[in-house]
Amino acid sequence: MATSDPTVKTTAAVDETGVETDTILQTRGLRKQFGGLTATDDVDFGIDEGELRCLIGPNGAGKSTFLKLLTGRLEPTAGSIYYDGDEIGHLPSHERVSRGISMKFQVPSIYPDLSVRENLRIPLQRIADPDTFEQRTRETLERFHLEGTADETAANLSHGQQQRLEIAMAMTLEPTLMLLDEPVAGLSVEETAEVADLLRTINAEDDVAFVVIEHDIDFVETIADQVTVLHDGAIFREGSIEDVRNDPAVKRIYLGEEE
Amino acid sequence: MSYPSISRRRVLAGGTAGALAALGGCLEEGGVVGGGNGNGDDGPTIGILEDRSGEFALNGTSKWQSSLLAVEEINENGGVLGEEIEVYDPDPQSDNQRYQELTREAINSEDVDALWAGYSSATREAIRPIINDEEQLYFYTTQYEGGVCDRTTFAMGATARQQLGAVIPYMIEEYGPRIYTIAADYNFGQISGDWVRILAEEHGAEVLDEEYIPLGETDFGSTINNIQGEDPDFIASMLVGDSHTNFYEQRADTGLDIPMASSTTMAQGYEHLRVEPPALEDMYVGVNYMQEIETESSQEFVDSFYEMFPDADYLNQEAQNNYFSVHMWADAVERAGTFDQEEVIAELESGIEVDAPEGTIELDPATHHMTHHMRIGHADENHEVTFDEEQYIEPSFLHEVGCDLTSESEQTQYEPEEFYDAI
Amino acid sequence: MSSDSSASLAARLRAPFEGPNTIGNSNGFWASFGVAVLLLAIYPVLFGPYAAATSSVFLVYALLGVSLCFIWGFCGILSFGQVAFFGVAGYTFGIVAINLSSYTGVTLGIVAGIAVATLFAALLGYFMFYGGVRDVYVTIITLVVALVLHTFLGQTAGSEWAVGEAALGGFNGMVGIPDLGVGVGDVGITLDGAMHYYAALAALIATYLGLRVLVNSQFGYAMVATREDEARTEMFGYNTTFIKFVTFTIGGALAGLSGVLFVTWGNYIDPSEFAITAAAMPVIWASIGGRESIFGTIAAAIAIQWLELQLTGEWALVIVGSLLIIVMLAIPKGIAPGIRDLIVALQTRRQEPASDSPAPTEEVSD
Amino acid sequence: MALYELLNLTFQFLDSFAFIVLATVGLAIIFGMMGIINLAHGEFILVGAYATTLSFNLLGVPLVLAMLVGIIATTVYGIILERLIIHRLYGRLLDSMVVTFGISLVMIQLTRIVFGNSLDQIGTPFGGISYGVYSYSAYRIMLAGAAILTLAALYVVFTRTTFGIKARATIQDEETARSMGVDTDRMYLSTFAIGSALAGLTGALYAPTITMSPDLGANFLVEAFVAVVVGGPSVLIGTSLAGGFLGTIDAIFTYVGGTFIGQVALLTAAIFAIRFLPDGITGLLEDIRAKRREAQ
Amino acid sequence: MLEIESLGVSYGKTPILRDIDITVDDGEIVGIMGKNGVGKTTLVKAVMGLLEASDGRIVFDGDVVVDATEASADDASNGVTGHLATALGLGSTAGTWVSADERARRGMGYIPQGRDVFPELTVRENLKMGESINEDDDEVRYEDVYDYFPILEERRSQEAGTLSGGQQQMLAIGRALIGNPDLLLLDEPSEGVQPSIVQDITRDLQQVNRDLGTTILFVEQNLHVVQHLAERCYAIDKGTIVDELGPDRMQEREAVTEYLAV
Repeated sequence: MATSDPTVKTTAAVDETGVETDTILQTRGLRKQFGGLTATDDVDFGIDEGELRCLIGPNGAGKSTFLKLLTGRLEPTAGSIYYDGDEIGHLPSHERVSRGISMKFQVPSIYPDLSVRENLRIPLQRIADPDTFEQRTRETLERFHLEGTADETAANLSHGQQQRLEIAMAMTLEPTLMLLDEPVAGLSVEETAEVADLLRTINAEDDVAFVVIEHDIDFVETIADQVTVLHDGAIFREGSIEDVRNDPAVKRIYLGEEE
Repeated sequence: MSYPSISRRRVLAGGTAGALAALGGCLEEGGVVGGGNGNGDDGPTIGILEDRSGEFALNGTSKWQSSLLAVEEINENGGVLGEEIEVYDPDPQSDNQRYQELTREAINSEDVDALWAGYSSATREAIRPIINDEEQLYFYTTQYEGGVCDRTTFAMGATARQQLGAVIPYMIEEYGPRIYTIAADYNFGQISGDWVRILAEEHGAEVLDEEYIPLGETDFGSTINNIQGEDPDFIASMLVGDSHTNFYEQRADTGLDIPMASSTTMAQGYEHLRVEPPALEDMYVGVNYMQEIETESSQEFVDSFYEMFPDADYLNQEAQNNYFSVHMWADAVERAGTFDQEEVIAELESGIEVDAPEGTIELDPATHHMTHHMRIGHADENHEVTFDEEQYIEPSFLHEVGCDLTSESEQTQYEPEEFYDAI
Repeated sequence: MSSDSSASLAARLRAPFEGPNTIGNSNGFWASFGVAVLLLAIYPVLFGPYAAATSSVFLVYALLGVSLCFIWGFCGILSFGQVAFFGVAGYTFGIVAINLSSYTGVTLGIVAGIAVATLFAALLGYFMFYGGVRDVYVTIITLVVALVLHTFLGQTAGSEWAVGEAALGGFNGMVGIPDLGVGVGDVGITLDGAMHYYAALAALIATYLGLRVLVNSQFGYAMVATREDEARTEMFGYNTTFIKFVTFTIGGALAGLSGVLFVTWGNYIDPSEFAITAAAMPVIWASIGGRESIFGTIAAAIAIQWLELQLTGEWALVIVGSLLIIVMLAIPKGIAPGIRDLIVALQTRRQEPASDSPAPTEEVSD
Repeated sequence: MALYELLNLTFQFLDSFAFIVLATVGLAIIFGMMGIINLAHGEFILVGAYATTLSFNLLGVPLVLAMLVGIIATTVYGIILERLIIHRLYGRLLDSMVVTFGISLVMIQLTRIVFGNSLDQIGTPFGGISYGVYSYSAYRIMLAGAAILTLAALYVVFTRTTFGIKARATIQDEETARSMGVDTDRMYLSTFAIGSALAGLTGALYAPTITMSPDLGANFLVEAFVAVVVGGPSVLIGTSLAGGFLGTIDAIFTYVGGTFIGQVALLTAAIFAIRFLPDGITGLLEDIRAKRREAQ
Repeated sequence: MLEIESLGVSYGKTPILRDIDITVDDGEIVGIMGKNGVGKTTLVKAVMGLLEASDGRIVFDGDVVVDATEASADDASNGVTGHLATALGLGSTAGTWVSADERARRGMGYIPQGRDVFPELTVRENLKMGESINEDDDEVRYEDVYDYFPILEERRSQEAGTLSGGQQQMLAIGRALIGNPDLLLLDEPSEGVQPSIVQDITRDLQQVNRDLGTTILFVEQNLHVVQHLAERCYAIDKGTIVDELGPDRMQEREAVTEYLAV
């Protein structure tokens, strides 16, 4: 199936349903309107298994709306979403999660009044046997550099720890696709590097595909090969980070003049 | 009502564990610390549960006050059987659950020798299972729909049949046979509506339409339009409570000047004093007592009442019923020579007579109701009340349906629809 | 048996009842719980069966309070209409038990009362939660449902409003409701007076312990997660709508159970059970006791109802109302969580003897 | 005859509309703008009604002046209560419900202790309008006019005056408003005072038509709550539309089936309205507006 | 214009800021840079009066607006009775304390983080909010704001919540300017705004400073804004001032990035 926008590169083979075979997620003509405002306009977006894709674009480009359509927080006005070969565009959020899509919000939305242990238990108890909770909690805390925080109230963690806890919680569900909304917003240089490292490790070791919305172009450069630029609700450019960065049109609408 | 296979007094039936039996047995004897069942050395206590707050405070307060007046008079004259009467009188706050709790408290902890309790029928019904279960001597003093035939209950108020029986025929004669009934939408109102129809039939009149208004309704615009559409000779109004009082104001306001017959206004909630005249102009109400009655016995009562409670709002019909029934009970105790409730009941059932403010009246032994002097109170455009006619009316309905508590102890409420074709 | 192993046995016994979702997981708590149960159990022996019969209703109210505490404190759903399920169960029990006047009837009445309340809660919950109604709007719908029942049952006075032998009775209420009992045909046990008290106590304790297990189970965590952040919880694959629906239904069932116990206590029910004043009471108990503490709610329900009964004069309602205002302003989370915080604060202070600034006691007065 | 019956229905509608709007508007301001669920709203109305009646009966002032006294008394009362209690409850929606329930209990009983079980009622002015065999209270129809005027005045205050803009800004973002030089404490106080004044107005206007007893507030509370919720987040438009919608339902069903049917229909309509319009009528309105914009 | 002397701020018992000393002269543009979570927002809010200081003094335009040097941080917030007293609103504040609204009337303008416009007020009503501080002073009126930001005139009767992020930031600045403040406080003006707009906003602020002589104090972690806007800059870390950079060092990328998240 040909995409309407010639700049979209479709590299993968296409099976008889029109969905690319090694593609884990594919949208077709996805559109969302709020009254007169078209927030997402006929988006055909695909991501392969194990890919790490960044989604950038100016404010109001429809990034968050697009992500919400993927998670099921919003119902699309038109179009469809295929995940692992199935149309999931009208499934409620929790069923999409059960199928392997995980999400991390923009603001760290852990449960601030619960302890770290309880926070982890909430996703953990969905997949694991109660006897293994203790051990798996320990392992998770280690992996995400949160040792010694198990009994802290989550609100008392530092900003970076909260971000990591949230990623840890999302990862506990053993997803195949993870959607991250500005995972390093407001983090320090070291913390940002740590998160970048973490994402790359997870991506490599667990074979999880990522869609990352991000503002920090330097961060994007460190983690992603392929970048999709959204503008006015539609896909504006797609390509490698260098191509996009050097594209004059992208500069004009988004990046601004480099000093 | 309660099914025969389970006796209330028996805690255990069928084969149950011995431990429970032992516990039950122990409990039947009363507790270790207190709350015993025996009538110890305490003096006689009567329970006066009358509302001084909540929805029915307006009606309940003077009931409570006149009961205290009666008790004070008795105690000043040396008490009953030489003992001063004590009063257990918490405020039930017009709350039926509270009534239930307080009734149990009165019977079980305070060990009252007689109980006066409640204004509304709903309250009476709420505590009735407890009264009947505990076989407590109980005086219900509100004018009511009638029909209660319980072994230990004495209904002191006039019944719908007595009140409407006085006023409806009078109105048919004075104004004509076309009646429009408006009544509160619950048992009291509906049974009263039934009585209006029965009385209309008996006197060759006709009920054009009936409207039952939910309790708490304040807007009568559509009701007044409906009445105007039918244009009856008079309105039979059995509205109840503060919200319904708005009807009279709205009636005057819209200029609806059809006369009204009632069993519920003025004598209980003194609407003629509270509502700006002429809202109750041409209101005729069947009553056994109002403080405006100018007999000597009435005026004496009014004087001593306001002497004791100078700030009281009004002395209503029910307050008079409380007052005479406390005296009547004391009299019965004196005659029986004991506070034992069974013997006092037997004494009351011997056909006791009492000099009430409304006049000398007698208790009907078979039905535990009073024969009353029924008057028709009429409010003029200035809300001055005059009384046109006086009849001495028996509680005949329960006789007709065969309630005879002297021969058969029952716990029943009879309703007119079971006995009349007019319904 | 060494004291170690008995301690671990106790710990194992306690384990399912404990967790971060309940207040009171210490030895001290369980000891005072035991004392409370013991005191309640010997109360009829100490004060006599009549006192017990009078007090039984406090336990019934406590159970009603628990039904709200469970859904509000643990899942964040404030229902102002728990009395709707309470009342519906009461009327249903009355209808069944009056019509089938035997032990079978009473037993079926209990089952039917709870079942109808549960079903009603399930229907209402489905209607609301699957329709996207949330937060304060749930509160108001449930209140309006109670008020509709109030209006409706208030006018069921006529004989046309009878189900078999059982007249609904309108504003006067339904009379002649039999006592609590269990059995078949003529063989069974009647639970009235002090026995009603024990039945209510047993139901309350069982409910309390059962709910402690539930809120510390996986479902309990899901409830708490839903309360804390619904959107987030959905992102962990939980069907929060379903969780709220189930929680609300369980709450309805518990309110139904207390409704059955209530009508068998007074042998009577009337529409005032659905009025706004009655509807407010569970909310008040849970607020004062602490909505996140089942134990606190129970204690508050019993204490407030007992206090109301003791206050007999015209100032009673003024005092009760003022207490409500003062407690809510001084201890917003309620008394039980307040006490927990206080204990934690005291313990922390003991562990840090350095910061031993004596608590000033006079400063409150201005 | 048919014309007369249509008039009956119209008057009943105006009557219901006025009642619902006036019962609701004070509650709606306090709930919608300040996040306080005031279960003592009925008792604020009580203050207005009692102050009006007492000043009319005892001081013998003209009715209009007595009503003014009623409004002022309620406003002052609201201000005192806000300073003592309510200002501690901002942001605590559900707690505010419990506390105001306590306030309501105290107020009813204190009124009873101080003023007894009833007050003598003021007569309704103006008499009736007659048409055919029918007539309707002129005063109660006039109340519909008062309701509309009240809504219009509020609309002007909240959208056309600096005060209104400041008040709305404070409710949206208190901190930023403060940094813009707005004394936000005073804004909350003023908004609460306006809500109280409106409750007082309702009490004053209905004083000549209702029985004066300490629990008269209960007559208003249910309709007020239902209308607030059905109205939705946009307070003024919501209140007007809810008044119109619920007034129509009440009038028609009362006309067809009597007062009981009217009451049940009102409450049932409310439940369905909340279920199918979770954001109230104004939520629906915004959707429609958005759709129309889309179509253009 | 502004002197901050050994200012300290705590949340409960946790100190957020300690010993902050900052001076801003008339007409200056001063930046405070630091990473996330070091206390930048707390500092701006404390200056504006949205947070209470636990220690130190703030002098604005010659008047003391905060003097908490004598007040002890833990007099009312300690102990059970203290808790109760706080719950009942009986806590007391010692020393001098000028409320935020009064500071605004005395000439502080504030642009909060995250473009906190009033979303349900129209653009015009948002501006009116700013104007209401300084009603008798018409030096800057709507026309001037519209001159800076023509887009706002175009959208004046639209609800502010429907504007884009950049437009909201312009509105927030315009709203502050219309009150003609002597000192403008900005909390991370670049946050959540796309890079091209950040450049515009930087330019506009410099323009305002030149045209109206408005003193500007801002906190920021965006390198571009810090380097291009500030004449002088403080670095803040872990709740305290760790460095002060003059115009020369401001131009060295390394000197600046040391304290930033870039």
